[in-house]
Amino acid sequence: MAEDRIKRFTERQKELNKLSDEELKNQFWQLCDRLVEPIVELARTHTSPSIERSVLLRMGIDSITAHGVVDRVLEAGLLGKGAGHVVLKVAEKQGVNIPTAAALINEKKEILSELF
Amino acid sequence: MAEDRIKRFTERQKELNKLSDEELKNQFWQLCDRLVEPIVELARTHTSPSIERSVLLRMGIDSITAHGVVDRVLEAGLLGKGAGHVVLKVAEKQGVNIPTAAALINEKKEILSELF
Amino acid sequence: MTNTPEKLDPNQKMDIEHILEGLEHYHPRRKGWTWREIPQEGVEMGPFHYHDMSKPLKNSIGLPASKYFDHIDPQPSCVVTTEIASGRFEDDIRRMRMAAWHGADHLMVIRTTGQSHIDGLMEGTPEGVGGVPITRKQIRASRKACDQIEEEVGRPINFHSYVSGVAGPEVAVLFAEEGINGAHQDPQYNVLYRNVNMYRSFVDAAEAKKVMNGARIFQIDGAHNANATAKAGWLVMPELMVQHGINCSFSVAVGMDKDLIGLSTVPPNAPPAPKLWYDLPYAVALRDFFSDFKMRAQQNTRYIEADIEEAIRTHTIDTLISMLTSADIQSTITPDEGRNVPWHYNNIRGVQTVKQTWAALDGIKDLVALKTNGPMKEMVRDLKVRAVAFLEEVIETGGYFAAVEKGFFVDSAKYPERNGDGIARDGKGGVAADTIVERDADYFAPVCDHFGYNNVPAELQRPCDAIQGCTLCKPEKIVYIDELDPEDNCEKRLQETYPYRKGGKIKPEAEWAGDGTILTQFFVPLPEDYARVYGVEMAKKLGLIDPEVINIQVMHPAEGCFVEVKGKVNFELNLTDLKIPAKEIMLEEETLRQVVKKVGLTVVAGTVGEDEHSVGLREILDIKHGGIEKYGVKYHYLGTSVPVSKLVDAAIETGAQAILISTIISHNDVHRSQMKKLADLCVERGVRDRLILIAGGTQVNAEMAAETGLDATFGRGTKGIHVVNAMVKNLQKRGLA
Amino acid sequence: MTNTPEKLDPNQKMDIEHILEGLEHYHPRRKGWTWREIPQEGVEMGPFHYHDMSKPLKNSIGLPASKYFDHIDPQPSCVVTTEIASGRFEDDIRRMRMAAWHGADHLMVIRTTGQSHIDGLMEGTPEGVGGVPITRKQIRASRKACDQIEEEVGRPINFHSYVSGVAGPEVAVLFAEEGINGAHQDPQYNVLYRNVNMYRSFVDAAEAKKVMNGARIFQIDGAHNANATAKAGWLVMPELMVQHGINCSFSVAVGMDKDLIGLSTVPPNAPPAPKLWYDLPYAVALRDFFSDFKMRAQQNTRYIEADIEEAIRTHTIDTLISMLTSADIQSTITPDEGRNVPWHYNNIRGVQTVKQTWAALDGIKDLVALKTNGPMKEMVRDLKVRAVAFLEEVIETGGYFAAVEKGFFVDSAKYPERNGDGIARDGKGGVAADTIVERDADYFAPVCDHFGYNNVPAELQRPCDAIQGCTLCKPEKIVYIDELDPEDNCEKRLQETYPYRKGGKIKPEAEWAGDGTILTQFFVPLPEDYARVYGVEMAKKLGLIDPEVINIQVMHPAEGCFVEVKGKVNFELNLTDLKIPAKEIMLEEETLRQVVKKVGLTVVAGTVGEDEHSVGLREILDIKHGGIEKYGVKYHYLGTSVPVSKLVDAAIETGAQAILISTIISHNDVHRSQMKKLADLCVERGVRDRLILIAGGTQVNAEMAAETGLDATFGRGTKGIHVVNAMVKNLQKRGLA
Repeated sequence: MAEDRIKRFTERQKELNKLSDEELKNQFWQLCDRLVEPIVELARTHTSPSIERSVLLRMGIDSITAHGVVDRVLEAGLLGKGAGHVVLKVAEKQGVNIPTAAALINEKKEILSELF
Repeated sequence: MAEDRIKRFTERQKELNKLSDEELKNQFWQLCDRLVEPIVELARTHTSPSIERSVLLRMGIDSITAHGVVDRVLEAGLLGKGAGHVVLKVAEKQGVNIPTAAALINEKKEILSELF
Repeated sequence: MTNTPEKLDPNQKMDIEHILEGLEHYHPRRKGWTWREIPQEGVEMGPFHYHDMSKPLKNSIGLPASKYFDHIDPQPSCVVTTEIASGRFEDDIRRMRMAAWHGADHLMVIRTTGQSHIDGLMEGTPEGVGGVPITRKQIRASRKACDQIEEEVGRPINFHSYVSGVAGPEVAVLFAEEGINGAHQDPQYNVLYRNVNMYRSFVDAAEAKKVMNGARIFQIDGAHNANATAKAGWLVMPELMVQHGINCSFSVAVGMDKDLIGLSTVPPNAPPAPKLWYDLPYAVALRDFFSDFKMRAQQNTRYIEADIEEAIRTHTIDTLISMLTSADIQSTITPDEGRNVPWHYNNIRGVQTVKQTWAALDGIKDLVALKTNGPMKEMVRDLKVRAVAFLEEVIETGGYFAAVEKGFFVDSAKYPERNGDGIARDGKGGVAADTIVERDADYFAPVCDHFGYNNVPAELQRPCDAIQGCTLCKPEKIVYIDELDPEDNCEKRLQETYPYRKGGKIKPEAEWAGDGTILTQFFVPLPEDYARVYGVEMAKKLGLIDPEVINIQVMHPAEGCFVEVKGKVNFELNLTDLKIPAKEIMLEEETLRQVVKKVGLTVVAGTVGEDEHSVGLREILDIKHGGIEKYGVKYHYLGTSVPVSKLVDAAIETGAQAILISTIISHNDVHRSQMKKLADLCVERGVRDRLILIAGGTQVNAEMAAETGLDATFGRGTKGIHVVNAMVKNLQKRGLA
Repeated sequence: MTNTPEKLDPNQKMDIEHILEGLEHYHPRRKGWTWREIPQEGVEMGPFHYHDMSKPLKNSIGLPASKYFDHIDPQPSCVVTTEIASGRFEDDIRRMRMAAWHGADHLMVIRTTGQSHIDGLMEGTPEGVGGVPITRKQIRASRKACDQIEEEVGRPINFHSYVSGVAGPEVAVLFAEEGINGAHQDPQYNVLYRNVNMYRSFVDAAEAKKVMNGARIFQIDGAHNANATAKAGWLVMPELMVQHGINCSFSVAVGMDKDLIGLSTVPPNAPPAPKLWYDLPYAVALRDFFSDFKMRAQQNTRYIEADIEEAIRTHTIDTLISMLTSADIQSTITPDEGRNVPWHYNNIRGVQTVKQTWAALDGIKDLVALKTNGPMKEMVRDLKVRAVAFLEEVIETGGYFAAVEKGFFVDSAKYPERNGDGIARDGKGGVAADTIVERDADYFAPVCDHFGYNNVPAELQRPCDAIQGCTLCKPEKIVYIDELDPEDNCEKRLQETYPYRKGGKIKPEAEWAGDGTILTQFFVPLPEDYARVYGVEMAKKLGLIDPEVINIQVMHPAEGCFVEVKGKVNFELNLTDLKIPAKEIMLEEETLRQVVKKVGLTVVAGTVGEDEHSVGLREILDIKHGGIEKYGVKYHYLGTSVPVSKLVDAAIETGAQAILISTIISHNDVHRSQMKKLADLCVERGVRDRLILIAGGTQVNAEMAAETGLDATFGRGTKGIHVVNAMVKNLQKRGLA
């Protein structure tokens, strides 16, 4: 295996040495871009507890409440909707403001049922 | 005066800028050699108490005795002969070795009269 | 709201308690990164023209030698970083002020150990370990202090922290809200060095970077950790280029502007290795490939031992490499990092290393050129080829995640060789594994600077219109939490350190106010094992608490060792017990000239004690150096190595009213004996009452006048006017003027 | 007579008393200067190839960081100088040995102040001031010691002193007789800085140089004093070239070989000034003009203040300039020269600055090139033109002596400008004025190496045949004088210091054996004037005698200062009172392997305490780093930041016999608490007796095992075998192997 890798490298080296400095540089960046493409797609289509908490922070919810809310939302299997989305829905449904809605979610999680 | 010097320098500068690096370097060394020539001649034709003491040291005379001898020789106006020369003469005249001759000179300076 | 910061008085300590007041209402007055102002025409300072400097500071402290050059303090064109990590942010703040005065404008606060594994934000100001807990309160207080400090020194300060770990997006939002100017962000760092799950790390990073970009926070990557960790740092260069490339491409792909993206790059090697031979080609290769991005040049830590001087030499060379290539930011490493948590004054030493080297080598690119052929060309090209080949193999292997699982990274061998000691991580493992969730078709996040799929209702202009504005648009919506722990917080700690900050009690400090830590250095004629024991015993004899040998250098296996021992003093002094010599009140220049003229003041001067150093005395005498001549004083300069008796004779002959002697030699106290001799001789000759006797020299101080029987004695930094002032006052005292 | 020096034992102090025995019969075994051996193919050391290094030493001490590189100690291709000036030659000798071990092979002994005005030779070993009296006894003892030291380190040592003042010719003869290898000789120095009569100075110089040449003594000139004395050192460069030129031409004219003639050149400028901008063109111009001569590159002293670090940075840059141009000899300045007489360990620091910079920049000329156009070209040419114009004006003025009388030299302005502060000397004045005598026609000096007119009898082959050989041909004729002063001599001093050298009493030392001097460094949160007073008070509280503040750096006008205070300890310790931890006797590798095999030794390992630094532990574990694996030990590596409990669980599961933890973090003693935690937990789980518990880390030491309840603890520099050794011994102790 190790031998193969070194052999493989020597071939690559031979090929790459044919490139000009400019071409080599372009090659470097094309490969980097190709490498991150699938990762960016993963990020585009997924979210995480931290991302959702960061959304709630931006909605004016304190860090402690935000933490609880995201845990509730996760338990309720609603993270895919967006925790901010959930709080917004609750706020509308209950006719309260965002912080209050967040607090409510922490108090009684039933509030999350039949939201969507 | 100051103005003149600066003016004089500017002229020199103009002249020197015509020289190649190599010529400038040669010029530097020619001037240095010219400068030291008279000094070297001064040194060639003169001696000093230290030089004469250094001669006596090389003749195997200790530093303290050598110091005394040169003082005696100087008083006797014989430094121009060379202190070593003087000691040598005394040694021959008295039939003693060099160190003894040096010691004798310090003991009785009359010994220096009518040496030359 | 706008908030012009309160003005600091350079002669007053910062009032930490006062800074903490009203924090709940504080909001940053500025967001985003600031570069230094660089006059295109260069900078004129003192007698010099500088080619590569930025606008000078309003208030600063120059290098010690600046006294020879009108106290100029040229400021490098690059931003200069210092890393601050006392563990108590209230101590960090004072240190920031010191660092800013010495030329730092990028202040990095290290996080407390383990914060990166905390799944959420921390609040309050608990004490940290190896850094401080990064919290809203800590940031606000620090940023508020920076606002005041930047006004004091006259240059914007970039305040910096870390967006990494499992709470990246929240931390990024916190930083955006609180006006942090720069931050580390590199998902690879989380994966390789913090063992955060790889998928989670990258998904979070996309959001964090988007938020940072929105607040114009400058990003620094984490590749430098690879050579801090590799056994043979100088071999991992191809991989370093790959790590930089991945973070750059990823950052750009998620919407970060290139001018906000910086590479954290360290010259990987250090002497006795042939550093330049490895580090210069690498620096060139890196700058070729990454010409679109900024360079944050860091100094080497991998091979820094306990010796301060060795660290400083290596860091001087690191700075040389930056100047031979380029650096947008020059970071500094405290030279004591190899032996303890950075101490106050070592932050300053680190900054001075850059400031001094930058001045010394100003314009180097106009004087020397990098060779573009020979070994240089070959080595540069070879590094690039290996980096590209590395990438090709990663892709062949199935992409980045697959490569990480196979331990491609942080292997200590030079690619393609492998030592098999790379850091392999499992996609299913690590902190916060299996925590990312796919977004539904109706996923919605009603906030700005959000990355990725977002089903924003069509009628909304901005996503946060759904909530009438997010905190990034309406700072007043930010919720401030003060403290969570009633015991572990800065107010409690400030009460403890109050005596040493405001209570008139004095203790030295190295890390924290009042910790009492000092360092002793000495040579002892013992072999190493004995010297180590002696060091501790000696420190105990001196009464130091917790003595610890922090450095030993063998001077010779048998002849002895140089030893450094730290310890804490077991006493505190009262400010009121310190007797400060009264500051000399200078007479008006005009008065001086009048008296001098009236009495026709004449002095006799010379250097004594077989001392040929005439430059100091000449500066005191000559008009062109602002000497006493400038004030009308006539002088007879007798030259160097003048016998004291000759000076007295001359004074009597010429009817001079004063004798000035100068000597810098202090071996066996010859300076003192010469001074005494002068006084005694004048008494002996019965002229003491007629003559004013003054001595000066580098080893002389004001107190020596009394003990040697002279009228006045002067040390370093004395100017002609001080001497004239002393003579005139003396004449007046004697009723002679 | 031949004399192979006695062999020194690196583990024994040099026996000064023994060196003094039989001096009357000692003669140097070698005369003349020695350059370093430079392998043309370069030097291979550890993993590196060096381009510009000399043959390695047999015994030496590398830089602290050399431990990362197989302890290599590459030696620069240039000769490296250190200046030694304790004032007591018996202390100088010990310092020479230390310096040689750190890479110095050119040892300069500074003369006692004023010796240059003594009209004759000094004898014996009286105590000196700022240096030692240069005498036959002092030279013999020192050269004899150097013979032994050079055998010990494996490289010839060049012993150096000064041929100047009014006894030049005698001193030159003394040096030739006693095997001094290098010396300063420059008649201009006598005239300008020692105020020796100008005619006497040059007449003597001719003789001295002739004698030096005969003994192959390498000559260094004195021009560097001009920029040590000039107010603006960076302006006097044209004059410096003239001074160098005059001494070179004069030396050649009186018969000195060019390869024995060196220029003493100092980069005149220092930061914060743009040093390189002035110093590099000057270095190039000088080397262009003086291509036939050797370069002795000295480091800058003119702008060195009390700060050690600042001096070291500037001297690192000075060394860079030498490497960018050339240096046959690289001299070093002790970084403490700006604040006190050089201390032992600062000689070493100076040498390390060159050694470290030379290694760091090895091969720099293959990587960068000096620009030959633009400002570089212009500045180089301008300096040369000014130098030549200077010479032209001197000649126009009537020659050298006339120019000196008019104060042409050491003027602080840039030629042709004048500040009028040059040093003017009167041909009729100065020390030893009017003492030269014209030689008569029958002048005769019956000795070798005599300069000038000599009326040698025709029948003699050599002048000294007249006396059957002079001392230069017959060393046995040399008359040795021991001591003249029964009180002021080294034997008396050695009696006083006996307790500290051989009597089992221990005191630190900085200048002299047993002087008790130590240095304290600390930060105190006070403004400068208070900090200065506090420094002295604190030192008194510590019981230090004669405390003196030798450096203060303001960190911020109000926040505080860095302070350095020197003082003398008021106590001595007894060697017998020092309890030295017994050196661990290592078991045979074979034994280790057998036991490991027998018990199938397995360990569980990881870093603890939120510590991500895995490199140290990996090196202890991995076979490829010579870790425990190499001796057959199996290990389970659990990674970084592992909870202690997890390690214990794993040990129980896997049936491992030992747990290895590593932590470098020591803030708030987390390292200690983690170790205690491990011990306690094992007791709690009832597995303490089954498990060997070991901890390591940079801040850990052997003593911590006892205090934390572990079986063994290891600090810096630990290798796998140490850990295996500890485990095996422990198993044996427990009867488990």
